[in-house]
Amino acid sequence: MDLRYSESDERFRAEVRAWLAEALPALPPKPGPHDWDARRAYDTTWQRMLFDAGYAGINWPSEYGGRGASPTEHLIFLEETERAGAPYVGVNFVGLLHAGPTLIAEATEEQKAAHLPRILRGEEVWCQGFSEPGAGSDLASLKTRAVLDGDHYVVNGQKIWTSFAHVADFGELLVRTDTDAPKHKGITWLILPMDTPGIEVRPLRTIAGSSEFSEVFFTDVRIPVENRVGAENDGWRVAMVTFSFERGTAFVGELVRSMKLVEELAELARKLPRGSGSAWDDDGVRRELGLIAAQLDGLWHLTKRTITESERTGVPGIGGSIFKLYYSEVRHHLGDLAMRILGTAALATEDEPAVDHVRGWIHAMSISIAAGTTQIQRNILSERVLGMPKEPS
Amino acid sequence: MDLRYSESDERFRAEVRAWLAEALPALPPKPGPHDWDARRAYDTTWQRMLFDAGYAGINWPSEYGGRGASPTEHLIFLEETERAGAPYVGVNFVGLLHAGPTLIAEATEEQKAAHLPRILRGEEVWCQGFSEPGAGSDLASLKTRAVLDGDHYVVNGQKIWTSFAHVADFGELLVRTDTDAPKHKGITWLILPMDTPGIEVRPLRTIAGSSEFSEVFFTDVRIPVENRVGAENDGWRVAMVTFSFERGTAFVGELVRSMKLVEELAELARKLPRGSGSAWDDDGVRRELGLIAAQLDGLWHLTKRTITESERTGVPGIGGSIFKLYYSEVRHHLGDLAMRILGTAALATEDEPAVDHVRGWIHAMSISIAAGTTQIQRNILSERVLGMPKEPS
Amino acid sequence: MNFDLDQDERALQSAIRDLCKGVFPMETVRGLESSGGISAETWQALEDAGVFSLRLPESEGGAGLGMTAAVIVFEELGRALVPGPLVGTHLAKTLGLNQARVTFANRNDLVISHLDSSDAVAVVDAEGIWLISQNAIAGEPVALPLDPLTPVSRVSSLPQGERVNEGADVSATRLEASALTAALLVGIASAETDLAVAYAKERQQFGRPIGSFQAVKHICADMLTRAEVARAAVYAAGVHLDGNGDGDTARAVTGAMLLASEAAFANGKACVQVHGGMGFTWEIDAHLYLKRAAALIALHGGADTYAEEMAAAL
Amino acid sequence: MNFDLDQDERALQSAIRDLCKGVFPMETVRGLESSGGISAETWQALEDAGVFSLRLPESEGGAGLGMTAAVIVFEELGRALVPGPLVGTHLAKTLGLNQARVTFANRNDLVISHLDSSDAVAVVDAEGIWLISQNAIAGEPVALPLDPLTPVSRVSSLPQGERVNEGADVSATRLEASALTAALLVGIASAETDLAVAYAKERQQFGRPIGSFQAVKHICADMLTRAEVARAAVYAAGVHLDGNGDGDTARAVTGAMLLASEAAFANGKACVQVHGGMGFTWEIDAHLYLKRAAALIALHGGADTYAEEMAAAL
Repeated sequence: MDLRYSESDERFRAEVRAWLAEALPALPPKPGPHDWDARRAYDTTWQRMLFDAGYAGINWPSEYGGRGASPTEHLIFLEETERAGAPYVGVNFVGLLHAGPTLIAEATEEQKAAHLPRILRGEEVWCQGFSEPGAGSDLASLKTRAVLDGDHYVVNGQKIWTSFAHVADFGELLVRTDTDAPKHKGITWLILPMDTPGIEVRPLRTIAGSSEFSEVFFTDVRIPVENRVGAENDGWRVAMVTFSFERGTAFVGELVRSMKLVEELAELARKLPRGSGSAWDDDGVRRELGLIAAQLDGLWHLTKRTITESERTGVPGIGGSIFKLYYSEVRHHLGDLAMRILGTAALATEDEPAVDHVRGWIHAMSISIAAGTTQIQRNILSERVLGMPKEPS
Repeated sequence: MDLRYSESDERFRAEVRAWLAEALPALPPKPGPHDWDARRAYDTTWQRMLFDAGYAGINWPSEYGGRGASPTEHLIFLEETERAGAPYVGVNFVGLLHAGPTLIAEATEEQKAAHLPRILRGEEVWCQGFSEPGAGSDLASLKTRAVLDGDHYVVNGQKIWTSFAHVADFGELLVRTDTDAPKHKGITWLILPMDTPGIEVRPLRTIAGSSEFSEVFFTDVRIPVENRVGAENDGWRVAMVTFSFERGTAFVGELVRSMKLVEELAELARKLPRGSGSAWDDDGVRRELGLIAAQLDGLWHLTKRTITESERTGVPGIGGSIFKLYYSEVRHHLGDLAMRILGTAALATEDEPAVDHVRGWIHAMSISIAAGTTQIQRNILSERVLGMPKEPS
Repeated sequence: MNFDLDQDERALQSAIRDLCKGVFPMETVRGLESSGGISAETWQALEDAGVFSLRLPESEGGAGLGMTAAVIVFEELGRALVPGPLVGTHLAKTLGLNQARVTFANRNDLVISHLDSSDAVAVVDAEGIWLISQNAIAGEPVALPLDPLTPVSRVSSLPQGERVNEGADVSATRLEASALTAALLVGIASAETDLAVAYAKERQQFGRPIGSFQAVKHICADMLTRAEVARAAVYAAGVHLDGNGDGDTARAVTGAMLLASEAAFANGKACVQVHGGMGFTWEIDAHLYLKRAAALIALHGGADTYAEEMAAAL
Repeated sequence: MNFDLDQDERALQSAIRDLCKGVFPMETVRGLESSGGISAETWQALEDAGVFSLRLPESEGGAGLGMTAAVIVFEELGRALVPGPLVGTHLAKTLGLNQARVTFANRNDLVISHLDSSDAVAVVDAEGIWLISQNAIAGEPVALPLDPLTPVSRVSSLPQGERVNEGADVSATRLEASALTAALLVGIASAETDLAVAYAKERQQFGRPIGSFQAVKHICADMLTRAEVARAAVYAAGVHLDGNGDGDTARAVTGAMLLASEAAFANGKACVQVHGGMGFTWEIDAHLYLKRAAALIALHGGADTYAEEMAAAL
C-alpha cells in the first residue's frame, strides 16, 4: 500500500492548481442565493471555463468529450477545486453527475450527440424528476403515469425534490408505463424538455429556508417517444446504471468542506467565550473536535481505499454506503457541537460567526435523509454486505 | 402534586430506619460470593429477621402473611434498606418477588398454605425455570416437554438462567403440555420440588465470572399433577399475572444503588490522576457525571409517578418499560465512563478502587438484556404505548 | 406523596390545552412569523387565560396558584409552539411589575429575543433583578433568526436598569425561569413525539406504514422515553419550587432543565429524521419545534451549563 | 496512490491468518488462561512466523518488511485474540534487543501487563527508550485481571532502567507502539462484527433468525462501519510510518488509535448485546474480545488521550 501520488498524478495536481490560481480571479462575483437566473449564468460560465481548460466531464470517457481522468485524478481534481474555493457543479449537478453518465451508458447516438456536448459546455442545464411525494425511500413505487398516445407519452403526476427545476432545460424523468407489472418493471426513463406545455414548477421551501428544490406538476405533458432512453419499462435499470459509475468520489467535495469546517470551528472555539475562558479551554469540547477530526480523516482514508478498489475492479465497492452512514453520524455530531459552542451566536443564522456552522447543522439533517436514509443504508449494509436475511414483508 | 411524604409515611420510615439501625449490626458477616450454602443461610437468616419484625412480604396482602404495605411504603422500605446497606432479597428473590405473588394470585388454598408462610419465614428458597437456550426474547417458544403419565407430569428438557438453583427447594417451572396449540396456549405452570430425581443443575459461568445462574437439565422428572398451578395449558397467563403486581418498585433498589455509585465515582474522579490534575478537573468528565446524575434523578421522579399512578389505578402503568429502557442506557454510559476514569486501575477488577465500578460496567450489560432486551422494550413501547403497527411476521 | 395531577391540575391542563387548540392552531402560529411571533389578539388571549398572572393572589387579579400549576401551563404552551416572551412576562407579572411584555436576558449575552415586541428587558444576576426599558436599548434585529418565530436582536451593551427585586427571592426567580423554560421544552419534546408517531403510522413505503419498521418505531420509543423522564423531572421541579419537594430544589430544577433540553433537542432531530424528505421541508412542523428548542436552550445558557451545575452538586 | 493490499501484503495477511487458525483456535486461546496467556509452544510459533522479527533486515534473520506489513500482521493477531506482550516484543526485536519477551509500560503507570512472563519491561518516555529487567521489578500479580488472558501486576515503583535508544527514533517508536496496538484493536473490532453477524443469522426467535430484525441488523451494520473506517485509518497509519503517507504521520497514527479504540470497545458491547443472554455467558467469545479491547485501550493511555492529541493538531 502506498498513499503517495505518482509523479504523473502530482503533475496533474500542479496543473490543476496553476489553472485554478489563474481562473478563479477571472470569475464574476458570486450571485445572491435567490437570484436564480444569475446563479445559472454563474455556474454555466464556470462550466464553460472548465470546458475550455479541458476539465469538463473530468471522469467522462474521452470519446464523449470528457477528460477520461482516472479515479485518483478525479479525487485530486475535486480536492484541489474544493480547497481553492472554486464553485462546485451547482446547476450543472444533474447533467454532469447523473443524466449525462446515464445518456453515455444507455442513450442512442442521436440522443448523446444532442445533449452531451451541450452539458459539457454549460449550455444545457438538467434537473431530475425521480422522487415523488409518495415515493421516497421506496422510489420504485413512483406513480407519475405515462400513457402512449401515438408517438408521444402523455404524462400526468407529480415529482418532488427536483433541484434547479426552474432554470433547467431538460429533466431526466422516471414515469410509470405499466401499472400491472411488478413495481421495478413498469418504469420508463424519458428526456423531458422543461418548456413542454403542462409543466408547473413550484419552489419547495426547505428547513434551510432556501428553495433550490421544487415540486413539479405534470398535466397532460406530451413527450415524444424518441425521448425515451432504453426500452419501455426498463427505466429502473437505466436509472440505476449510473450508480455503477460511482468510483468513490461522490462525497469528496463534501468531505473536504467538512474538514475545513472542523478547522474553522476549532478556530472559533478559541474565540468564543465559555465559562471563564474560551470554548477551546473546555476539555470535553476539545476532545469532541478531536474525535470528529479523526473520523473525517478516517473517511478520507476510506475514500482512498474505495477509489483504489474501484480502479482495480472497475465496480464500486462497499465504501459508498459505509461512507454515507458514518459520515451522516459525524456531521450530525459536528453540527450539534457547533450549536453548543455557538450558544446564542447561533440565533443570528446568516451572520458571522454562525452562518457556516448553522447551515452545516441543518445540512447534516439532509445528509442522513437524502439519497438513502441512514436507516436504508443500514439495511443495505446488513443485507448486501453482511448477508443478513431480509425482513418478511 | 406533592412529593412530600404523609405523616404516616414518615412514621413508617422512622420505624424502618430505627429497626435497621438495630438489626443490621446483629447480622453475621457476609459470606464469600462462592460459598453458596453460607449465602443461603445468610439470606434466609435476614429474611427471618424481616419476618420477625413484620417486614417480610412487605407488599404481599396481609391475608397471606404479608404486610400489605402501600406502594409508597414499599418505596420507602426499599429506599431505606438500600441506603442502610441491608442485604437485598438474595436467594429469596424468586420466592418473594415472583413465585410467591403467583401463588397468591393463582394457587389453590392448599398450595398457598404449603408454601407462602415458609417463603416469608425464609424456610423455603425458590428458583425460576422459565428461560431456555432456545427461548429467550421469545420466551413462549419454550420446548421443555411435560407429558401426563397417570397422576404425574413427566418432564424432559432444559432450562437456563435459573438463579440460585443449587440452593433452591422449589422451582416455578414452565413446561409445554400441548405441542399442537399456538405457542402461548400449550404451556403449563408447575411447582417443581428441586429434590425430584432426574434434575441436574450445572452452574453457568457469566462474563462477570460468577455462577449465581445455572442451567437445569430434566430427564424423566416426575412432578405430581397436584403441583400444577392454574389449568393445564393456561401457564402463560399464570406466569404473566405476576407482572400485574408490579407497582413501579421493581427497580428502586437498583436505582438507589446507582445513585450511590455516581456519588462514589465523582469522589473517585477527584482522586484519580488525569493529565496534570484529577479526572474531576476534566470538564467533559464532570459534565457526563452531571448528566448521569440528572438522569437518575429523573428516573427517581418517574418512579414516584409510576407508583402514584398504580396506587390510583391499581394496575401498572407505562413506567416500567420506560424505566428499563432509559435506565439501561444510563447504566451503560455510567459503566463506560467509569472505565475511562479508572484507566489501568480497571484492570485489577476485584481491588479498590475498581471493584464496584467494573462490576457495575459488566452489570450494565445484563441490564440491557435481562427481563426484556432494550430492543424488546422499544417494541413494547412503540406498539403498546404509541400504538404503532406490528411488523409483518 | 402524590405525584399525579390532581383534579384541579387536570382541569387546568385541559383548559390551557383547549385554549391553545382554539387560539394557537398551527396555521395561526405560522402566521405569526410575519409579526415577530406576537399579535395583539393572541397575546390578549394568553393574558385573559391567566397565563401570566396565575401565580398572583386572587386579590390582585391572579389565580393564587403555584409553580406546579405554572409548569403544567407552560408545558402546554410549549406543546402548541406558542411564541413570545412568555417566561419573562410571567415572572414580571408575578413580581408585581406592570409592563405588558417583558423579555428575559442574560447580563453577559448581547443577543436578546423579542426585544422589539417587549416593553422591557429583565435581567437576573447575582446582585438582583433588573428591569431595563426597551426604549433604553439600541438593538439591531437579526435578519434570519434560528427560530423564525423567535426574533432576536443584537445589542452593543445593556444598561444597568432599575433594580426591582424588593422583597423578591432572586435565586428563586432564576430557578423559576429555568423551570418554566424546561416546561416549554418538555411540551416541545412531547409534541415532537406525537408528530413523528402520527406520521409514521400514516406514511406508507414498501407497502407498509413506515411505523411498522423497527428502525422507525424504535426511534419513536426513544423519543417517548426521553419526553416522559423529562416530564417527571419538570413536574418535580415545579413541585419543589412550591415547597412540596422531597430533595434539593436547585438540583431538581437544574436536572429538569438539563433533561428537558436534551429531550427537546434530540426529539426534534429524530422527528425530522422520521419524516424523511418531508421532514426537510418548511411545510412540516418538525423543524419549527426543533428550532424553537434550539433557541430556548441557547437563550437559557445551553445544556452544558446545566450539566456542569449538576456535577457541582455531586 | 494504491491503498489496497498488494500481492505480497495479501499473501502475508493470508499466511498469518492461517497461522492463527492453526495455532490459535479459540479453544487454545481459552486454554492459555491458566498460564497467563502464554505457552512456550504458541510463543515459539509466533517467533517462527516472524511476527517479532519481520521488520529486521534479512541479514539479521528478519523479513525486511515495514510497518505496513506489521499492522497487517497485528490486525490478524487481534482478530484471533492472540494474547501476550506482542507489541513490546516486536518493538524490542526491531530495536535489536535480545530479550525473548518484552512488555511495554508507561512510566507513570504502575499497572504492568504480562510482567511475570516477560524478560524485561520497556518504557518509552520523552527522554528515551528504557529497558528494565524483570528481575529488578517487584510486582504483585492482580487476582482477577479485567481480561482473563492479560495478566497484570501492580508495582510500587519502576526502576529507571537501561537506556537502549542508541540510534533509534524515540518518537517513532512511540508511534509504532500505537499503530500496532490500533491494529490489534481493529482486528478485534472486525472479529466482533463477524461473531455478532454469524450468531444473528443462526439464532432463531419468533420463528425468524434474529438477524432479520432491523433492530439487530442495524446494530451489525454500525459495527461493520466502525470497523471498516478504523481499518482504513490503521492501514494509513502503517503506510505513513513507512514514509509513504499523504499527510502528517503523528496525526495519522493518533487518529487510527482513536478510531480503533472506539470501534473495538463499541463493537464489543454491541456483540454482547446481539448475543442476548448468551452474550452474558463466559462460554460465548464476545466478552473475551471486549475485555481484551478494554485492557489494550487502558494500557495504552485511554481513548480520551488520543482525542486530546487529535485536538492539539487542530
